[in-house]
Amino acid sequence: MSPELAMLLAPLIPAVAAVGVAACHRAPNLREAVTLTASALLILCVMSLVGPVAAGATPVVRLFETLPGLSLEFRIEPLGMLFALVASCLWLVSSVYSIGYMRGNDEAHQTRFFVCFALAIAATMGIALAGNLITLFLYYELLTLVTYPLVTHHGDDAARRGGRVYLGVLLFSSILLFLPAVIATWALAGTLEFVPGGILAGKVSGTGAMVLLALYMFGIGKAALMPMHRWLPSAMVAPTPVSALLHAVAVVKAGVFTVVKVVVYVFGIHFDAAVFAWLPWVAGFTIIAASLVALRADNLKRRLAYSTVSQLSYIVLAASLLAPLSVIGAALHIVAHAVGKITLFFAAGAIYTAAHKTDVSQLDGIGRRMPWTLAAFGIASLSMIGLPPAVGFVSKWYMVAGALQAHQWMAIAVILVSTLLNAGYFLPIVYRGFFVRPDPNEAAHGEAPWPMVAAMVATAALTIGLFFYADLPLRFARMLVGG
Amino acid sequence: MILDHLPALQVVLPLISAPVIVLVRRSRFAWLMAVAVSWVAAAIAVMLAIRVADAGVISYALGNWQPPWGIEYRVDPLSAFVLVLVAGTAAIVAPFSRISVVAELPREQEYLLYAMFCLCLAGLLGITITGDVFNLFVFLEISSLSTYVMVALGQKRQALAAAYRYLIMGTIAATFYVIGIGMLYLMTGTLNMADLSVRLADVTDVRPILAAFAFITVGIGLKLALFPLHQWLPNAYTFAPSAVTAFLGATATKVSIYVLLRFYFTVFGTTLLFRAMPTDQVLMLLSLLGAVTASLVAVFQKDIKRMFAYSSVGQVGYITLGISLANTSGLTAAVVHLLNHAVTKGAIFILIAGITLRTGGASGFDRLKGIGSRMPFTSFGIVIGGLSLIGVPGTAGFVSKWYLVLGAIQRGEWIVAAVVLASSLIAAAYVWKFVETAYLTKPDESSVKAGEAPLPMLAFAWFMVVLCVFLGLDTSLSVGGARAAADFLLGGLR
Amino acid sequence: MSFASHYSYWATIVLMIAGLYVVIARGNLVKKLIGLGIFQTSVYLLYVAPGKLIGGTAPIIAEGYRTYSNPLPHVLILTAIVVGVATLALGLALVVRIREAYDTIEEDEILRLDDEDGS
Amino acid sequence: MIDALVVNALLTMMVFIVLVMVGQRNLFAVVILGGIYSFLMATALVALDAVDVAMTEASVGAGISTVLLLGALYLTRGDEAKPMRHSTIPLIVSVAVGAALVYGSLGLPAFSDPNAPIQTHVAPRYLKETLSATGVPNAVTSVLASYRGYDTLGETTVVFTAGAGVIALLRRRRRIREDEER
Amino acid sequence: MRRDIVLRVIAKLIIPFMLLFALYVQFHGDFGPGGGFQAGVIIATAVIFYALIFGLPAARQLLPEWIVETMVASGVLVYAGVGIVSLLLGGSYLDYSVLAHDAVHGQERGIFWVEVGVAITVSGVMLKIFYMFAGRRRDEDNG
Repeated sequence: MSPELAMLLAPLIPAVAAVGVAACHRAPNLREAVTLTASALLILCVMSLVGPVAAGATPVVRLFETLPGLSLEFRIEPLGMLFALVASCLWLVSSVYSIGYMRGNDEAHQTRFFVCFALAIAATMGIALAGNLITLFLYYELLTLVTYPLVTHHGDDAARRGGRVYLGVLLFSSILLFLPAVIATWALAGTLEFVPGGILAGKVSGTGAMVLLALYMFGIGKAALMPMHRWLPSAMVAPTPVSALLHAVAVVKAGVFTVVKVVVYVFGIHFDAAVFAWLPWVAGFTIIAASLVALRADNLKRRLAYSTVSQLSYIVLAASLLAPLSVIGAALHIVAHAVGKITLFFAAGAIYTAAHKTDVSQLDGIGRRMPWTLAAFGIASLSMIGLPPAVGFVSKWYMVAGALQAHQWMAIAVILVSTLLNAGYFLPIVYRGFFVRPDPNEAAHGEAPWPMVAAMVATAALTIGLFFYADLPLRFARMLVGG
Repeated sequence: MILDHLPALQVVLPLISAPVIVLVRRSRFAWLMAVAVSWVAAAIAVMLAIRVADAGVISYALGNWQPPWGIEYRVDPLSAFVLVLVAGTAAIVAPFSRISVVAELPREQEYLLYAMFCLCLAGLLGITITGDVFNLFVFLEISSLSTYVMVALGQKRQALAAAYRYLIMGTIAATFYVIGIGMLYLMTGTLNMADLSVRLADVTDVRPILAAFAFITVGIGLKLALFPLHQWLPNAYTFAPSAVTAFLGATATKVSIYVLLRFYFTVFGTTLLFRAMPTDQVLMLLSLLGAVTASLVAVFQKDIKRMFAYSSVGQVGYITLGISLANTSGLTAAVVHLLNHAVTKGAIFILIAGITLRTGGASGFDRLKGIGSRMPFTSFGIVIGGLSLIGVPGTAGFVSKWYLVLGAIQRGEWIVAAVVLASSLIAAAYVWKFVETAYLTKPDESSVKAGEAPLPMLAFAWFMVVLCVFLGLDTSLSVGGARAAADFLLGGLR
Repeated sequence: MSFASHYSYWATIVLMIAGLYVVIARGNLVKKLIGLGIFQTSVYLLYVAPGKLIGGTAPIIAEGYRTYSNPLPHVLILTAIVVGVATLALGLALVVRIREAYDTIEEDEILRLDDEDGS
Repeated sequence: MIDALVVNALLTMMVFIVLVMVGQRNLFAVVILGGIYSFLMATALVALDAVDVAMTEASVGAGISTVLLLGALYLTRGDEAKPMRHSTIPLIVSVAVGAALVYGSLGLPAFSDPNAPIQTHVAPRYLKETLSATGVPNAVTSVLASYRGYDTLGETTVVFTAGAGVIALLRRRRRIREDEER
Repeated sequence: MRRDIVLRVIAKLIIPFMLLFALYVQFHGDFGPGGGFQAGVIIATAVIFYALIFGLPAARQLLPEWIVETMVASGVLVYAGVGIVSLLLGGSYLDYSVLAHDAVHGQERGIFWVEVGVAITVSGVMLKIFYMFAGRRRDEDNG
């Protein structure tokens, strides 16, 4: 398979799968088979790209001219490769998990769920492979829209409210801030291609550049830089697999991916550092503030949501330092956080399915009944905190190294403090689950359905595995900064 | 040989078909005639557009009297663009119209509605193609009178009041226009647009010209529903028969905007107006006010037809905003949005026609609860159309908004760019009102029970929905045509 | 320019304003149409009066005359008159129907009834 | 000069009649006044050499329009107009329109100026060649039917539109059924 | 009013003259004031006059609705048809010069026919509108 064909197929496979799923709405087993087959195919398809990209190729596919001089275009480069790999692998895992979850909880509208899930993956692939900013923006907005039905899946008042905030914040930021930034970039640079070294270099400077940067950073609302983070906790009304999708695979990763893309390919890492000087402070503030909120949240999903907000800002922080090592750290953290956070959500969903519990304070002794679940949760927590032997350690290591390289003492302080805070809100859950005695009056229950446990174990294993075999992601991350 | 007479046939064929329909007085024949004529007109329009693209401006002297003594038909890139738009919309609306006309009108009135439809089409095409300012007035009246009748044929009694109001406003508008061209005529002695633009440059006393400009702007502004002259529009669109709303929503205001463009850039020339008067600032302000307030009002409507009618007023604001920017990007945005909005609104109003067919004429939101599962294709089509109104990338509306914002940024009008984008968020608010009603509200006993709209209707509507997405992805034709028209208009200044 | 040379314009303008005022200010639907008629009719003068030449005759070519008034405004205004009566006929037909549907031809009353219908 | 005086006198009378019409509340009286206004207009048009227009205005304005209005009054039984609504905004609008008109009129050519553009451009050719090119001595007829014949086609279509529109609006369903059965 | 014998006699005397006058206006329009539009209005007025004196049913018998409605449409067709004929004879739309061997003669012929078209439509429409308005109250009263 030629790389060009693979790039065309990557967004197409999930889209076709969505049609297939819709067609099979009367036969649930067949429907699930379609999803699983498509996700397996997608992994093969993305894998076939690894070789050429690792060899330094950047194949291009140009579809049609959307605006004069601006085509809908796919072009794969190391960062996109990394993102596509993560998203495609996690689609398979989360599909398995979702099947267990949706059936275990007797959810309604399952077909619609899987259709939108597949479409979200299609949009994510589009983002990962986008060859220019306009293509990226198109898929970015598409992702917002196709995930809306997932967020409002339950269709009740709470879902409607959550959906409004979700859509409101994401549309507000992207239309009012991100889009003018894109148009201004086009007006300034005359191109929107992703060029190593950036397209804005020498085109804009000083206050103008700072405003443009701010438009991008706050406009990419999916990266959840405060105050654009409000959609994330609101989206928690969705079923847990959706939260996993939003937080680990598609939406937030699309956000930080776009941030890194913009920093590396639009501004360029050799851009005037003074323009970026304010950004670490905002990101640092977000990290600390979100961690503090997480610390106080009793609802498990809410705690995870704020943890996500804080983790995303690590990536923004690292990217904003413009140091090669920290950018590598940012790229790695996309992967690390993805596998870690999806495990955490899987665990939260498993607990809800098996024990119908949603709050941290209810989790006394849960580890005795659901050892696999809580073990996976523990491993993922380590990754979030940044301790070995989990992959989170690797990415944090690079970030700190980058901060040292750039003499950003504030960034180092933020990372250290937040590590403590992370430990502060994750470890008590693990402790409570394994070591506090459960309430004896509770109904007995075991693990969640096997597909869920299997998916969770797989991602937990990946979290550890990537610590020991970090070569591949590291290779791509290094290529990103021309190393 | 016949190809040389295409400009005349473009208008005359629909014009002749109306009396033929009245002679025959059979509703099925009338419908077939309307369909045939609109398809032929669309084919002629496309042929004309191709010829203009190949060989430049076409001038056709009616009665073989050379302009400025006789009446001239003139097809240039802009008018060709609008001709295709109008005739194309008619060709799409006419075939399915029978379904909703049969349901909404008494049998004896059906053939008259088709006659009016043909007259309206002839009028709109005549306005677009003519190169004579007084001939424009005549065809303006043909299209206006037929429109009043079509609106009045709506089912509810409010249709009558809406038609009356439209008649009063429309006649004031036309009279303003006549006053304006009267002054131009007194100062130049000619009625031919091309001749006018030449002779206006030599006029020394500009006071009558400025007054004429003001009268023409207000007159046409009334017709195109420029804020705050838009009051006739919402009721007219809401209570007209559904097929009529679909046709008018896509074409009527667009043709008026074309007239405005024609006068601003061909007849007057920006040198005279944009220097002598703060036209651009005034128009810009009104456009922005219109875009924002109309969209806000739309959010609070209880009736979906009315909501999208107000949305039309807001969208017209974008187009006039593009005109007021008076640079290539802005004009391109204006012209391309003529098409993009026509396609979008055409699709939406056809789908709403499908809904009212099933509800027996009602279009209140309380009847639409849970319609997403009852009429999935209809609802989803409206959602896609709505996304285009918001300007989501991948839809036609995005392309227009892109050029509009680009034009504003190129002029350094950052606030304008911000307001445009903010108003599209308001559009999101009213579109989402439909989404929540259709998908996130449980149906109750008042909501519609019936199933999907008839297939032909869906087919034509979805053709436009797909077109709406296509025009958002591949813009070589739409933006290409609009760009040519914009360059032509701006080139006409030098 | 003198007062006399522009008197015809200004008389015309007064007629226009009066007509327009009746259209906007009056609530009776028939009276509105009458006002509209005055407004339209006054425009005739704007076109025809300047076409007149002192000492000229109607533009019908005949022996013994050399100066003719301008025929073009006459043609235009003929069209305008026809348009005016066509509009009036339609407007009155609408008024008749409105009267049957609402049992009134006062605009305020109609607006009130529309509100009751809950449009 | 006599022409100008006649015209101006007629115009002044028309202004008076219209002002009376504005204040008058009896619709019947207004319609009759409207008829008189049209007659004065027709007379003024004769004085302005526009005989064709005058003839049309007399038959349409004073004739058809009056008949139509009376018919409509009869059908609507609308004999009494309500008191005026508060009329500041309409007044402001009308005066603003008037101001724009006056401003524009200041630059218009003077009455009966033989060098005005309308007397020197386009129109002279009609007068010069109407007989030789169309064989019709009445320049109004030749311009109407030939030079600008297309306008007149449009005009006829406008009349047709109004006719068909009135049929559409006023036709009774019941009677038409019978028509079709016949 | 219908029983007033004087009126009836006068009407019977006047109406032919009105029609004659209409024809004069129609065909003398080339040389003096007048033309299709004015002639059409006069023809309609004559019939309306007839209807006022002898009653609407009598007028409807004289000139039935379907004829009037046909007139409404056919006048426009005559006018537009002249244009089509000139197209077919190789000229521009409404170029009368091609209607006869000699251009001036063609012009005269064209002007004649379009004026006829105007007269037919105008008289038809005016009559139709009158019938519609006059017939309305009667229908309402009948039920």
